[in-house]
Order: sequence, then C-alpha cells, then structure tokens
Amino acid sequence: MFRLSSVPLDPGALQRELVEPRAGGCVSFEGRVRSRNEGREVRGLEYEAYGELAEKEGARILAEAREKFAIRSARCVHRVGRLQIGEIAVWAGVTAEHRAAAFDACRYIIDELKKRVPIWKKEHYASGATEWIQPPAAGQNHPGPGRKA
Amino acid sequence: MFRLSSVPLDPGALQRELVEPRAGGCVSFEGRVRSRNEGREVRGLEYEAYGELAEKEGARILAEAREKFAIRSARCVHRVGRLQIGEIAVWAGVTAEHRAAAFDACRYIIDELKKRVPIWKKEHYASGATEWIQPPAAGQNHPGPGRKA
Amino acid sequence: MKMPRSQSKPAAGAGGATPKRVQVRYFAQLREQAGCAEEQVRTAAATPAGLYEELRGRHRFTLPAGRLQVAVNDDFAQWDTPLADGVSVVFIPPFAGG
Amino acid sequence: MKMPRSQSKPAAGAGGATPKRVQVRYFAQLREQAGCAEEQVRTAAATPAGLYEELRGRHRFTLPAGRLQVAVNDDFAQWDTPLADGVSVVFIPPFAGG
Repeated sequence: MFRLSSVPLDPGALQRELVEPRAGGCVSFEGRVRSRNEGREVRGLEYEAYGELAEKEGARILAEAREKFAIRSARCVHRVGRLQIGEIAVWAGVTAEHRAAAFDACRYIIDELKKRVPIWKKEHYASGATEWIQPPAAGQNHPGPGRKA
Repeated sequence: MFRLSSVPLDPGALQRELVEPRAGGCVSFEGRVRSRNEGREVRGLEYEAYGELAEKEGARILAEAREKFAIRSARCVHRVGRLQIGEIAVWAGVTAEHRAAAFDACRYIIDELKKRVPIWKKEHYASGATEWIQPPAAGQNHPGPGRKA
Repeated sequence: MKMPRSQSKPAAGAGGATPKRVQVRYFAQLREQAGCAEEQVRTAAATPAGLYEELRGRHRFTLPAGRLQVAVNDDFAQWDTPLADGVSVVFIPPFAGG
Repeated sequence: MKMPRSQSKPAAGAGGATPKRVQVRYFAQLREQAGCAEEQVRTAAATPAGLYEELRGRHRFTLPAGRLQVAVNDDFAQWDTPLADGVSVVFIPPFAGG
C-alpha cells in the first residue's frame, strides 16, 4: 500500500502493521529532512504531490516489487506539506521470509519512487531563499543512485 | 555499537538514537522469530551467545561497515534468552547522507553477523522437540544469502 | 511542436482542430509561474505538446517541454496523444521527492 | 590431529608436553553434551586441536573438530596455536543466530 500523509509519520506503528507470524525479516527505509543539502543550510522543506497520479504510480511500484521479489508485504508512505529538519519525509518497509528479498525490494521501492512518483520538494534556506529541487539532468556526471538520501 | 540484550528490543527507540540532523537516510533490519522454519511449526526460540567474543566480533563488523561505506552511524543489537514467535531477535540500523550506502552497510552488517558472531539458536517445536540450528554445510546446495531471514 | 498562436483561439472547423475544453492543473514551479493551481482552458491544440507551447507563451513558463512529463486524466501520457474534449491535463515539472 | 589418550593425563616433562591448566567453556550443544558450561582442565595437549580430541573422547562430543572454530582468551584462534598455561579456550560449534 502506498499513501501520502499530511501528518507526521510514526515508523514504529508503520512497521508493526507489517508484522505477521511468517515474516522473518523486515527492512525499512526512513528518509529524513537534512539540515544541509549541497552545502546550503536548510531550515525546512515543503512537499507537494500530484496526489492522484502519485498514489497510482506508488501502487504500481509496490505491485512490481511484490512480483519481482519473494516478499510478503510492502508499504510506503510519503509526507506532503511543510516539514522541519529531522522529520521523516518518506518511509518504506518490506517483510519477507528471507532477508535478501526484503533488502532488494525495499531498495527497489525507494529508488523507483524517486524516479517515478510526482512529488516536488521545495527547500527553504537559512538565507530566506527557497528553491524547487530538480533531479540532476540526465547525462550529467553525478555520483549515482546514492546521491540523495 | 554492537550489543547483546536479554530484554525485548524497541526498534523505535533504537532508531531514534541513530537520528541526527545530517543523516538523511536510515535503513534498518529487523529479524523476527518465525512461526515456521523448514516446514516445522516453531513455538519459540532460545538464543545463547558467547558474549565476550560476540561483542568483540560485532564491534569489528560495525567498524568494517563504517570503513567500507559512507555512513554516519551504525548499530546492531541481538537478543539472547527465550523468545516467543514474533519477537525481534536481531536489529541493525544504519544512517547515511545517501541511501545507497545505508542499504549496503545494513546488509553487510547483518550478513557478516550471521557468519561471524557466535550466537546459537535452539528452536522449540510444537511437537516438544528442540534443535540447535546449524548453518547449511559449505558446498551444500542451498538458495544462497537470502535463505534465512 | 509549436502551434501557430492563431490556432490557440477557438476556431471551430478549422482543419479538424475543433476547440475543446481541458482542465489544466499546475504543481510546484509551474503553479507558481501560472499563479494558479488549476484553470479551464479552451484550446484548438491537437496534442498536449501543442497545449503546453500555447500555455507556456501565455504564462511565461521557463521550463521547455523536454524537461517535463505530461499526464492526461491522471495517468502518464505521450506528448503526441490526441487531445480529447473534457480531459484533464497536468504538465509535470522535474521532481526530486523523498 | 588426535592425541594418544595417555598424553591427555598430566605427564610432566614428557617430550616438552608439560601439563597446563586451561579453562574451557562450553556453549549450545557442546554445553549440553559436556553437562556443564565450564570446567578447568589439566592437559598435556600442545594445541587446541589436541585438547579438543581429548575432551571429545571424555565427553563424547558428536561434532568433529572440522565443524568447529576455536577461541583462545576470547578471540578466534588457529587450531595449531601452542596452548599456554592459564588460557581460556572455547570450542565454537556451528552457529546460525539472527
């Protein structure tokens, strides 16, 4: 299940919802608002989603993960609205009988989410400036998939 | 930091301890006691650790993870004693500025833990039987690293 | 890709480019540049590509279509999909969520 | 690797195999088979390998040394490390924690 949330996420509660007796391993990813990005001091963020399409595309990604990997369940929640430093922006969790599948699927979900789900991020800087963050242009020499946490 | 715990683990609290303003991504792994293993119905588990060596080797693994991957912090806790179905047996969490390193390091830690840290697991079955679980013998044809969650 | 401006006004029957109403929603920098989150547009554009060029002229959007994706009726679509009357269209600027 | 049983008893001065005291701890199935978690052993064994064979005979351990690892003074050690007086030794049966 994929959803957007305008209220703070509770990773403990999200994870407990995934647990069931036959799932041995659970891998989760939490993305938090960082205090610095590309050398600029960040005060807070604003996430704006194209809700209808984000939810459709998010659901497609979770369905793909269930198809590609031997997992038991997967879910992902993304915040929208204003967020403070340290708040959780995105959470993804996967359970599986065996941990390798859980790691692979969780990573797949978050990687695809960033590429495919229309959610925009506006950074608010200590200077007062703001900026809609764009992904690095294709072909530009950037450090690869680990670039943005 | 690696440690053994004889009391139930609280993943929410463990994860909160890792959070700091510059860590954008946190990947965690939770291994829970499954109700079935290799077709047998499991009632509970008992973990026994060679504490002195387990803590040394666990600390070495975390140090290796910090050296190999661009992470900010890593910790891992393993339960000892009697556990019920669904209880968390092992928890590992890693924070990093970028998520790829967090995924790689978390997986490294849990894979190495299973290979190198002397902690024994005794399964208690519904039938009343018990068994010390052994890893698959080297060279035996088993489904690879994802075999045990 | 750019449609002549004259065709962007309702011009019934002109070469099959019958005018239609489409609902356009804007997000992020496009919303800020348009000054609104949503508008109903009467257009003779045959495709989302034509519609974007028309609206880009009107709202002075800074992003070229090549940096965007487009959704029609809340699903990803091709830029050269025929534009039907009554559809909703969203031009999706580059995103970097999460 | 197997030491003659006669050398497993203290036999001071026999070919330099002076008897020593080592503290042996047992875990998991070795603990159950030994019937104790710890014992002090007087041995003339020159290496952990020799000591294990001696104790395997005494406690009827089912696992061959090839399935085990060994720790001396709480760190992994080689089976052919010389065994010093006063060390602690742990024979580590196969584990599958987590």
